[in-house]
Order: sequence, then C-alpha cells, then structure tokens
Amino acid sequence: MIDEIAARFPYWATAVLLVVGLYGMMGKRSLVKQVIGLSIFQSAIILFFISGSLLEGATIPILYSVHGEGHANPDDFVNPLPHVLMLTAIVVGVAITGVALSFLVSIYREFGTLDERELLDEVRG
Amino acid sequence: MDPQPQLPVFIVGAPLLFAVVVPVLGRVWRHSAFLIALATVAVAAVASALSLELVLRQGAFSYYLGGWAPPVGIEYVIDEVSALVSLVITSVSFLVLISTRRWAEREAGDRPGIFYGLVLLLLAGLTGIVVTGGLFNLFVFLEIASLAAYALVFIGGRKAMLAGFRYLIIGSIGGAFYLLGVGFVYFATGTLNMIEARELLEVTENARAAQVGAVFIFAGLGLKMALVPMHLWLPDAYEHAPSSVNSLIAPVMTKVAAYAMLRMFLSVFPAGFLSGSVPVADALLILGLIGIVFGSIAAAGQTDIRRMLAYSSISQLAFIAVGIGLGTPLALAAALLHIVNHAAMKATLFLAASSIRLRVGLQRTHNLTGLGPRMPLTMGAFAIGSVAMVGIPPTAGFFSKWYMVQAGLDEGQWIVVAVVLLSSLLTAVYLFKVLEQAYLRPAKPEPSAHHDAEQGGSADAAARPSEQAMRPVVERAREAPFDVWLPLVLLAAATVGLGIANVVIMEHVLLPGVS
Amino acid sequence: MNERYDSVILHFIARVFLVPLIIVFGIYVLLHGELSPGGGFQAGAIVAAALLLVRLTLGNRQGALRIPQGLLIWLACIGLGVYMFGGILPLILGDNFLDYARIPVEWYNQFAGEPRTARSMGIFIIEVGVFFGVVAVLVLIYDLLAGSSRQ
Amino acid sequence: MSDTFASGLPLAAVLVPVGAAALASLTTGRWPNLRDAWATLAGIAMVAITVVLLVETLDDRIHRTVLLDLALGIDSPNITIALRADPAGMMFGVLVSVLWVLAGIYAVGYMRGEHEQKQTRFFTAFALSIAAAAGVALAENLLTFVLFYELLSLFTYPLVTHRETESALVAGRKYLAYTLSGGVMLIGAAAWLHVLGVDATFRAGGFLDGAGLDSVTQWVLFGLLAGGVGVKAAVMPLHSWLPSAMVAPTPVSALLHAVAVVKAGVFGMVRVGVFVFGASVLDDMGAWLVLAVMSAATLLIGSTLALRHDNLKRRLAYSTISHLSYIVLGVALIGPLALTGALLHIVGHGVTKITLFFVAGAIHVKTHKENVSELDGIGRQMPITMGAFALASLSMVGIPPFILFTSKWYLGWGAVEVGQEPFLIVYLVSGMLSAAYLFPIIIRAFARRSPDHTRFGEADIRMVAPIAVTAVLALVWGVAPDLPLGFFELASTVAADAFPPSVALAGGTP
Amino acid sequence: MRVLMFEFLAALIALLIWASADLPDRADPLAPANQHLSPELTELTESEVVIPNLVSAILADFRSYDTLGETFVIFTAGLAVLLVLQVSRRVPEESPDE
Amino acid sequence: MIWWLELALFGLLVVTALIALSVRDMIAAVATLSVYSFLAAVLLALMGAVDVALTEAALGAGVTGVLLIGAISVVERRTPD
Repeated sequence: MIDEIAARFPYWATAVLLVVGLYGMMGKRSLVKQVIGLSIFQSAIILFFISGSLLEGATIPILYSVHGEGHANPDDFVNPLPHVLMLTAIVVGVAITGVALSFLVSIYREFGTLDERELLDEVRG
Repeated sequence: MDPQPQLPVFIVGAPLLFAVVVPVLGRVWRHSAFLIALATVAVAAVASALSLELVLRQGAFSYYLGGWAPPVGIEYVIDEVSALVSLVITSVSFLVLISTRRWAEREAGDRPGIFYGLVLLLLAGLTGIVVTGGLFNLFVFLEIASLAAYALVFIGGRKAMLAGFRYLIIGSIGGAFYLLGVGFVYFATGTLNMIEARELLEVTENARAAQVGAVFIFAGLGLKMALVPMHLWLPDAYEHAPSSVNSLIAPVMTKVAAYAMLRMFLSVFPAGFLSGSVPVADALLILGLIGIVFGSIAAAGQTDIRRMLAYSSISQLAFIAVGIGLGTPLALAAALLHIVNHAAMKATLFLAASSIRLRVGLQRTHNLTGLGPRMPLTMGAFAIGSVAMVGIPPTAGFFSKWYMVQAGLDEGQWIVVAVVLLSSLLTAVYLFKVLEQAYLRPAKPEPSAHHDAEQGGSADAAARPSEQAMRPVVERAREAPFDVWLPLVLLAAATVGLGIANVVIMEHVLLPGVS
Repeated sequence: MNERYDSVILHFIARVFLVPLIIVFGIYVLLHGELSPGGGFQAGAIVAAALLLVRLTLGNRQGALRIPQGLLIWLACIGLGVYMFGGILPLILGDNFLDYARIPVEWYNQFAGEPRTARSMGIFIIEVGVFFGVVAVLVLIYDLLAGSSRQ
Repeated sequence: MSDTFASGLPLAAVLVPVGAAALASLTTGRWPNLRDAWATLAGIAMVAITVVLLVETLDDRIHRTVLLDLALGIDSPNITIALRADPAGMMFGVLVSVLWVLAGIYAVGYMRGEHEQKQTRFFTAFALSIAAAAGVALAENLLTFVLFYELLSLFTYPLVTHRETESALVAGRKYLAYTLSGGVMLIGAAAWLHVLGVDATFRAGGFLDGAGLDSVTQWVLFGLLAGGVGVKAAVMPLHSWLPSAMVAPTPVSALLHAVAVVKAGVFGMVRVGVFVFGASVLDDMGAWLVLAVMSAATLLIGSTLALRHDNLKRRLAYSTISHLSYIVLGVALIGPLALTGALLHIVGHGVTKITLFFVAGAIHVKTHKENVSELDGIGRQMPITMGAFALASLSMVGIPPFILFTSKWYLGWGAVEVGQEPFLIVYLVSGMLSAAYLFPIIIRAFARRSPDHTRFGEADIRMVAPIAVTAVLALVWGVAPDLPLGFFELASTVAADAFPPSVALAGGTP
Repeated sequence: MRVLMFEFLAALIALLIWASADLPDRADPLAPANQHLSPELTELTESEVVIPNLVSAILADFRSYDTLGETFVIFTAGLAVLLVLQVSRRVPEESPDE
Repeated sequence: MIWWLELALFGLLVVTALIALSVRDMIAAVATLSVYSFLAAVLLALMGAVDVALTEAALGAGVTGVLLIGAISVVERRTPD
C-alpha cells in the first residue's frame, strides 16, 4: 500500500492540481481567476514532467567529469530531458499569462468589469 | 553525414528571421513592413515548392537541426504531405496577405511593424508545425502560432475582445492537453521523435498510458481544430476578428491543427493502437459525423456571413476528422486533400466576405440584395467558392467528397457515406441562400438596419452605413480595390485549378505520402 | 499602490542594494550557465524580475530604471537576432541550421583563460540572445500592463 | 464490331458551347447583336461537329477523348474521365446541338421581345447548360456522366431563377434541392460501384451483367441510380420541381423540357437501364416491373393533370411529365423494339415539345396571354405559329405520319413483343388523353372568334422561323426517321447491341 | 452546466489516475524515459559539447531549435501585448450607430 | 528517502492552489499564487531539477506575480468569486 503510494503519488497529485487549475479556468466568473487557474494548470503539467524525470539515487545533471577526470555514468543523474522541456513550458506559460493579462487590462478599459457574466450581458445586450 | 539540402530551413526560418526585423524596421519606414512580410512569405512559399519538387524527385527526406540526428536532436520531416501542406499554407497566406495592407493601416494603427511581425510569427508557427518531426517541437510552434492568433483576433473591436480572451483560455487548455499527452507518450516510450515513438509504441509495455496520452493529444488538437463539441471558441472568434486577420487565420489555422492530428495518425500512433481499450479513432469518427451535420445546420441558421462561414468551417473540419477517424490510407488521403481544398475555398469565401465588408460594411445575408452585379469579381469568387464547397464536380470540393465516400464504402461505414453526401446538400442550403440574395433578388429599398452596422465597417467614409441611408450603400457599392480583388480572383482560380489538379495531387503526392 | 509604498528606506534598499545584487547574480547565472545550473533563460528571468521589482516598489516614477519602449523593442529584436545569427552562421559556413560544430572560436581562445569548444561558443551566443530577448520582453510587458492606467 | 480511336472531336463538341459562353459573357450587353451571334455561330459549329461524329459513328468508328485516366494504386479500377461518341450518346448529342441552334435563335427574339433583364447572364448560362448536356450525352462512364449531370443542374439554376421574382426563387430552390439530391444519389452509387471494383464504362447490355453482385446490392444501386436520374426525368413522385420551374422564360422551359434537363434525365434512364444494368440483370431482379409500374402511373396521372390546367405552359409541363414516362416505360419493358421506340421518342418528343413551347412563348410575347381559355381566335391572327402548333399537337397525340407516331408505334409494339399488353393499353389511353388536352386548344384557336377586336400579327421572324423548322422536322422525321440524320439507324443499332440475339427477351416472356 | 463541468472534471481525474497505474514507478531506473535517451545525451555532452551542465547542453545545443521556438514564444507575447495595449487603443471605435 | 517530503509539498500545493482560486481579494489571490509557485520551485529543486526550479522561482513566483499585480493595479481588486 505504502509502496504503491510512494510509486504513484506524484501522478495523483499532479492530476489533482490539473483538475483544480481546470476548474479555475472553466468554473470561475472572474477573468483574473481564470488566468490564475491557467497558471496552476500549467504548473501541474510541469510538475508531472519533472516527477517523471526522477531517478533512484541520482543527482542534479551537472557533469563534473567534463573539466575533470573520469567518465560520467548516466545513472548518476536525473533525466535532464524533461527539465529542458519544462524550461520551455514555463516560458511558454509566462508568455501566455502575459498576453492574457494584457487582454484583461484591455477588456477592463473597454467594459469596466472583469466578470464574465456581466461581460456576456454587455456584449449581447 | 552527407550535406543535407538546406531548403527546409527557409520555410520556417525566413518568417522567423524577418519577424524580428519587421518590428524595428517598421518603425523607421512604415511601408517596409508590408513589403518585407510579403517577400518573406513568398520566400517561404518558394522554399516549400522547391522542397515538394525535391521530394517528388528523390523521395522524403529529413533535415537535422543543429546537425544532431534524432532522437537526440530535432528533425524536420519533409515528405509529400508536409511539403504540400506547407506549400498550400504559405501560398494561400501570400495571396491573402496582398489584400491585408488596406485593413492593416486601419486596424493596426500606425504600427504596421508590430502587426506584420505577428503575422509572420503566425505563419512561422504554422509552417513549423507542419514540417517538424518532433512531438514537443510541435507544441512550441503551436504556441507561437496560437499566441499570435489570439492577439490578432483580439484587436477586432469590442466583441472581439471577449472572443479573443475565450479563444486564449480554450486554446491554452488545448495546448496544455497536448503537452500532457506528449508527456504520457514520452514516459511510455522515452522519446520525443515522432517516427521513433511509433516504433517504440508498437512494443511498449505501457500501452495504457500511451493510449491515454493519445486521448489527451487528440483532445488538445481537437480543441485547436474546433472539433465538436470543442468548437465553442470558433464562431465568435471568426465573426469578430478584424477583416485582415479573418481571412488569414480562418483558412489555415484550424487546418494546421487538423493536419497535426492527421500527422499523429500517420507517423506517431501505430495502426490499431487507437482502436483498443480507448477507441480514439471511433470517437473521432463519431464526433466528426455529428460535427458535419451540426455545423451545416448551425450555419444555415446564421444571418451574419462570417459567422455562417465559421460554422461551415466547423462542419468541414469535422469532415476531416471523419477521414482521420476512418483511418484507411484512402480516407487519410481524402482528409488531407480536403485540408488543401478547404484552405483554398475558405480563403476565397472569407476574403470575399472581407471585401464585401470593405465596400458595403454590411455582413447580414439579407442585406446583400443585388450585390452580385455591383461587385462582380468579389461575388463571382464567392460563387465559385460556394460551388466548390457544395462539391459540384469540376471544383475542388467534389473530389475530396468522392474519395471520402469511397473510403467509407470500403470500410462498410454506410453512415459515413450518407452523412458526407447529405452534407453537400446542407452546404448548398446556406451558401446558395447568400448567392440568391446577391444575384437574384432585385434591389428594393429597406428601412433602417442599424444593427448591421458593426464596428470596423467600411474604409471610405462615403460607403459607411448610416441609419438613414443604408440602401444606397449597396447601390453605390463599387468593386473592391485592385489589391483585394486580385488575390480573390487568384484564389478562386486556384479553387477551380485545384479541382482539376486534385486527382494528380492525389496520385502523385497524397497517396504515396500516406502509405 | 504607487504612492503608498513610497518610503525612503524601501527606496534605498530596493534601488541601491537589492536590485544591483540581483542583476549581478543574474549576469553571473548567464555567464556561468554552462558550468552550473543557469543559462540565458534563468538569467533573463532573474534580471527581469529584479527590474520589475524596482518598478513595483517605486511605482512608475521617473528614474525607476525606466527604459524607453523603443529601446526595449530594439533590445528584444537584437536578442532574437543574435539567436538567429547563432543559427544562420553555421548555415553560412555550410552546416545545418544551429549546428555549432564549426563556429570559429580561435579568436576567443587567444585571449581567454579557459578555452572553449566551438559548441560551447555557439551555446554562449544563443544564451546571450535569449537573455536579452527575455529581459526586454518581460520588462516591456510589465511596462505596458502597468503603464496603461496612466495614459 | 466498331473500332474506337482517340480523337478530339467529342471534347470539341463540349468545348464549343463553353467558348460561346465565354465570348458571350465577355461581349456583354454593350454589343447585344455580337453577343447573340456567338451562340448561333457556336451552335452551327456544334452541329457540324456532331454531324461529323454522327457520320463516323454510323460508320462504326467511335471517337473517344480521354480527359483523365488515373490509377490510384488502390485495388479499385482507374478513375477515368472520358467522352465517347457512341450511338446512344450521339442521338442525344445531335438532338441537343440541332435544337440549340433553333432555341438560340428563338431565344434572341423572345428575350428582346419581352425586354428581359440580364440577357448576358441568360445566354452565358444557356450555352453552359448546352455544354453540360453535351457532356452528359457523350459521357463514356458513370463518373463522367455524374460530373456533367451535376454541372447541368448548376448551370440551369440561374436560368430557372432568371426572372428573380419570389416565385422564381422558390422554384429555383426547389429545383436545386431536387436535382442536387439526385446528383448526390448518383455520386453515392458511382463511388460505391468504384469501390466494388466494377468498371463503370457504359456498355450496351449493362456493365453489371456478369459483375456478380448480390441482389441486395443490386437493388440498392438500382434505387440510387434510378432515383438519381428519375429526378430529372420527373418520374412521379419526383416530378414536382418541373411545373414550378415553369416560371422561367419560355426559351428556358423549352430548353429544360425539350432539350437539356429532362432529356438528360430520361437519357440517364436509358443509360442506367440498358448500359448499367442491362436486360438480363433487370429481368432477374424484377426491377423492370417497379420502373414500369411507376412510369405507367406517371404517364396516366401526368396526362390527367394536364387536362386540368388552364395555364398553357403548365399544361405542357404535365404533358412533358407524361411523355417522359413513355420513354422510361420503354426502357423498363426491356425489349429491342421498346428500346428503339424509347430512343426515337427522346428525339421526337424533343422536336415536338420544343415547338409547343416556342409557340406558347411566341403567343406570350405578342399577346401576353398565358391561359388556354384566352386563346380564342388566335389561330387566324398568327397562322404560321398556330399551324405549327397544330402539327406538333398531331405529332404529340401520335397521328401518323408524325415522328411521335413512329416512336409510339415501336413502343406499343415493344410492349406486345415482350408480352406486356396492359402497357400497350396505357400507351393508347395516354395518347387519347393527349388529344384531349391538346386539341381543344387548336379548336379554340382556329374555330372560335376572338372576343376582343385587337389584331395581333405574327411574332418576330427570329421566333417564327424556329417554330416552323421544328414543326417541319417533326413531320420529316416522322416520314423518314432515317433522314437526314439516321436516328432510326442509331436507335436500332443501340437496340441490337443491347439485345443481341442470344439474349432471351425479358419481361416475363415464356 | 456546472454539474456537467464537475462530472467532466471527475472523469478527467479518474482517467488520469487510471492511466497512472500504467506509468513507470516514481524514480524507477528502468523507466523508458530514463533508459532510452538520457545515457546517449550524457555521453554526447561529454564527448562533443564539452560543458558540464547537461541541461544547458541539451537546451542550447541538442534541442536548440526548441529553445529558438521558446524564445520566439516570448517574443510573440511581447509583440502581442504591444499590439493589444498600444496599437489597438489608438484605433477609433468604429460603430457609428451604437 | 524523501518521498514523503515531496508528498507533503504536493499537499501544500493543492491547498495553496485552492486558496488562490477561492479568495475574493485579488492581491491576496496573487500573493497566494506566488507562494504556490515558490513551493513548486522548492519541490522542483527537491526533485533535482535545479534549472527548472530557478526559472520557476524567477518567472513563476517573480515575474508572473509582478505581472499579475501590475495588471490588477489597473483593474478592480475585488472579484465576484
């Protein structure tokens, strides 16, 4: 039981975070909250990837052998590839957040509210 | 390693490079932005055409970015399909781009550099998606294209703002779902290269995880391609987007997402992989069938031309999804053919709609009365596009339907055949409605129609609709200016030309490409 | 929030002490990116965070490391241009796009203490590009967002 | 056996009207005489081409143009788009080209006389429709046929809606809905046949003969194909677009009802019955009976309905519906004589009905009268016109020596030949009904005195001449069906090909 | 609508947890992701790129094209914000009748 | 083994995420989101992804938070939900 939890909890936890973020995007009326939800949603995916890169008994991916002696054993390092991917994903996330916020500001200037329901009324009415 | 042909770099690299140049140069010399953008897209189109020619001569080839062979590095996969689709995207964009200058001056204010920079980034993202052979790389370029598209849609005015924000949220969910799916596939196989992933997926022990990955990938791309029931962002976004952007995004954006989905079928997931415990293919087929009917019926109920065309896009994309869902080589080829055809047809229709908007300012179908003779080229192109959409023989739309029907018959999927055939009738219903208004209704005075006067109306103040004199707007309407009708005529000609060339494309490009 | 936090101490700490420190750290991260954790992104993010912090604490008053918008756009484009240069240079030398294997490094190794390989040179070039791009764009976004309330 | 060789002539026959359309639309209304001359010149060119082809065909030399031949690397047959001047096709092709010249000249007179709007569009669409009809006639296989068949629907749509009134628009929508649905059914059938691996090249005796399909498939295919062409052939209950389409200008009605559209439908029925299924398959399936009963019902109901209509054009429309079913019934009876009769009836009805419509149009231009009840005494004022009407009516009823007597004779004889005497009675009854709805008009026109004292003269020469020519043709072809164009020989060739002596005669013959 | 959303979210979480049962264990050395590419990358970094930071080597060399794309994402965001907040603001609202 | 530490951090993440989504004061929500990002950065560092942690701390906790605050300073602070 404990083993199962130990082996699986990162996936479960990221699943929960994912759903929480998605709830924020779909269920909240405030557009700001939707952006916050988007942020949470993206970080859940980042955590999902990174927790998959773990390796028993491994350390951070810096090869001390390069300017020193000996050869590096790949098993000594956590898998660096997901890290690279997630660096990219974080940056993408920030970019999207930035654009979303600029949308928010622009919408607020135009409509004076960020409540989705009021906005919809405004547009349709 | 033999030196590789450097051609493919220009397809994506040229728009990227000049996207950097345009914003700064555009500040110095305003008109340079448009010219540079146009030239850049032309370069990309030429590079695509040469790549296609090379593929046809020598067969598919890869291009290793950074000189690292996959799976370590990232590769471009230039085969018949990707070369053709990138050629179509770049050339359709080129034609549409010619016409955007007129709107960009108004809609992008005094900073055309920024606007054209984003347009180039949009195109770079789209072509990047098309040629890439990496799963994660596809995500990155998908986001470039999407971000540019969000912003371009957003500047269309009051209503476009909300539509743009909705588009952003839903699009981001789509992107994130795709990324999650890639994560699942990556953890099940350990690779990010499409072709290698296919090999590894055939022997994977983590099939269930990979299948769920497939579900997420398809959900993500489905959101981007507005597959029913994930289409909610599309009608608003297409209706309210600025004219210049509309005809640019509508023909290519969703098509590229559809292409990406097809790519997943062709090069990532092995045959049979998607019909196991998680029947993605069947789901796609069913959603596609629902979407065809739903989109057409919804389109018939619209009074705004662009909204009608947007729903029509939903229907046509669902058609592509049906092809993917069937999954046979013929069906996939038919879906690809429809991607190509539909890009040309929708570009024609949306550009015609923009042209009407430019001269008349009205978008309601019932206000186009008598417009046919006044804007002969515009409405002629619209008519040709409509006929092609309905699928009357020599035009482009007929052949994709023909092949799809055959594929459905091959598989014994009668319902597919019935729905595909029915869809052309439904398409006729809403498109001929417009043509009837434009050509066959005698112009008669109508009272006020102030609700039609949307923002972003006509360019010249004389043709702007006003409450007391709406009717004379149509009566005074002139043919669109040269730089609008020229691309329009070329696109319409391309629609017919594609119809004639369709079978050749099918024989030499698509069928070898999918098998 | 632009006036409330306007205290001398905060001003001093932020402007004279904290921010230069963060920026120095950021540049360290950039230059050391190949050896220890870090690189263009991280450095760019850190420096941008520092610059944004200044703006946040001091409001958008004059002198708060205000950078003209035109310059930011130039900077971003130059950053991206440097990156593209790092990609196109190998193309001119006859290799694939972004293939650093034959980037000339002798000129650098002549007077550098620690020799670089061609590849690490290429990595350095694009890290610099990324750094400028990220800093410029993030600052630009903030300036536009926060500045939009005051026309 | 005839030999087939590649030639550009069939394509030329299709392209000539396309060229005329292009020239007409480029000339525009600024030079109306030049614009209208194109159609006549092109019509004469087309007649020349078709006559050459006809002579060649009669010499057993079949011209063929392949537009596209495509192997898709999939285990179904090649996709071929080809035109071929075979005997059956030539009958329709020659008819179309000859009547186009006449209808073209007539249309000039009519359109100018009525001061119709948008004449350029009219003439362009008219020429394009002819091109599509020629394509239908010369199509070598089912796919090519479907292609041109769809185009025909599209090009005739602007003609139906030409007047742009509310009722014209409604009629146009109805027309489009019916014909596009029919086209869709045909596409479905064509695609299915392609997938089944059947080579869908038209072959006398039926390409499905020996294809080894099971009977359910055959029935479904039969439903799709017969339904698809049945729409244009206005077989009840698919006929209702036709009377509505009468709102169009009269040359259009003439074109629709005599030449292009409905004839394409019945010609399609010939193709489906004889060249797709063939006698033995239809007989085995029993499908002929369904077709025969439906067409017989249409025949009688159509004639009866024609009686009830006072509007001249509507009366003629219902007459058309009934006469089209003559042909469909002739196909359904699957005998060589019935088929000969059916083919002759296509030609005969073409020239006869076009005369009647021409006359209706001429009367309308001159007097603006549309109803039968208003035609008292018109015969004395427009003697040539109404004389032609009388001749055509005689032909319609089937009085010797007119052309329709010949065809009806063969049809009736065919019914007897296959032992289906009840259908002979149907033919006879319908002939009497024809007399009942046509003769009163003649009597009114000649025997009664005009109620008002306005005097009308003959219509424009451009209208009277075609009327006279077609009426004379109806007579000449009746006297000598083989002169000058050899229709009888063509029809009997087709019949002989379709029913070689080895094939047992169908239709329940013992 | 809300009920539908919660059902969807519940289904999503169930799907994710169901799928996770088939994913490699946490920190499993035998996971495909750890077995397949990682050793090759380490080796190539040591022999070809010769810098200690594996992540930097992958980021800026092996997958530098991804990084290029990523930088362009940021750049796109910058242009997008400029367009939205600066350019579009200057366009007059064109709805004469509203 | 430190997996329980990760587990605890994950738990905290979920809690902060929920708080960030449910508080009605925008500044508070953004502050909580910054805390969330910071915790995520710690977790990432714990899992050996130092580079990612650095970036997440700077971008996620720093820049995103500042951007959000910058945007909120322009719009209203209270939210409907």
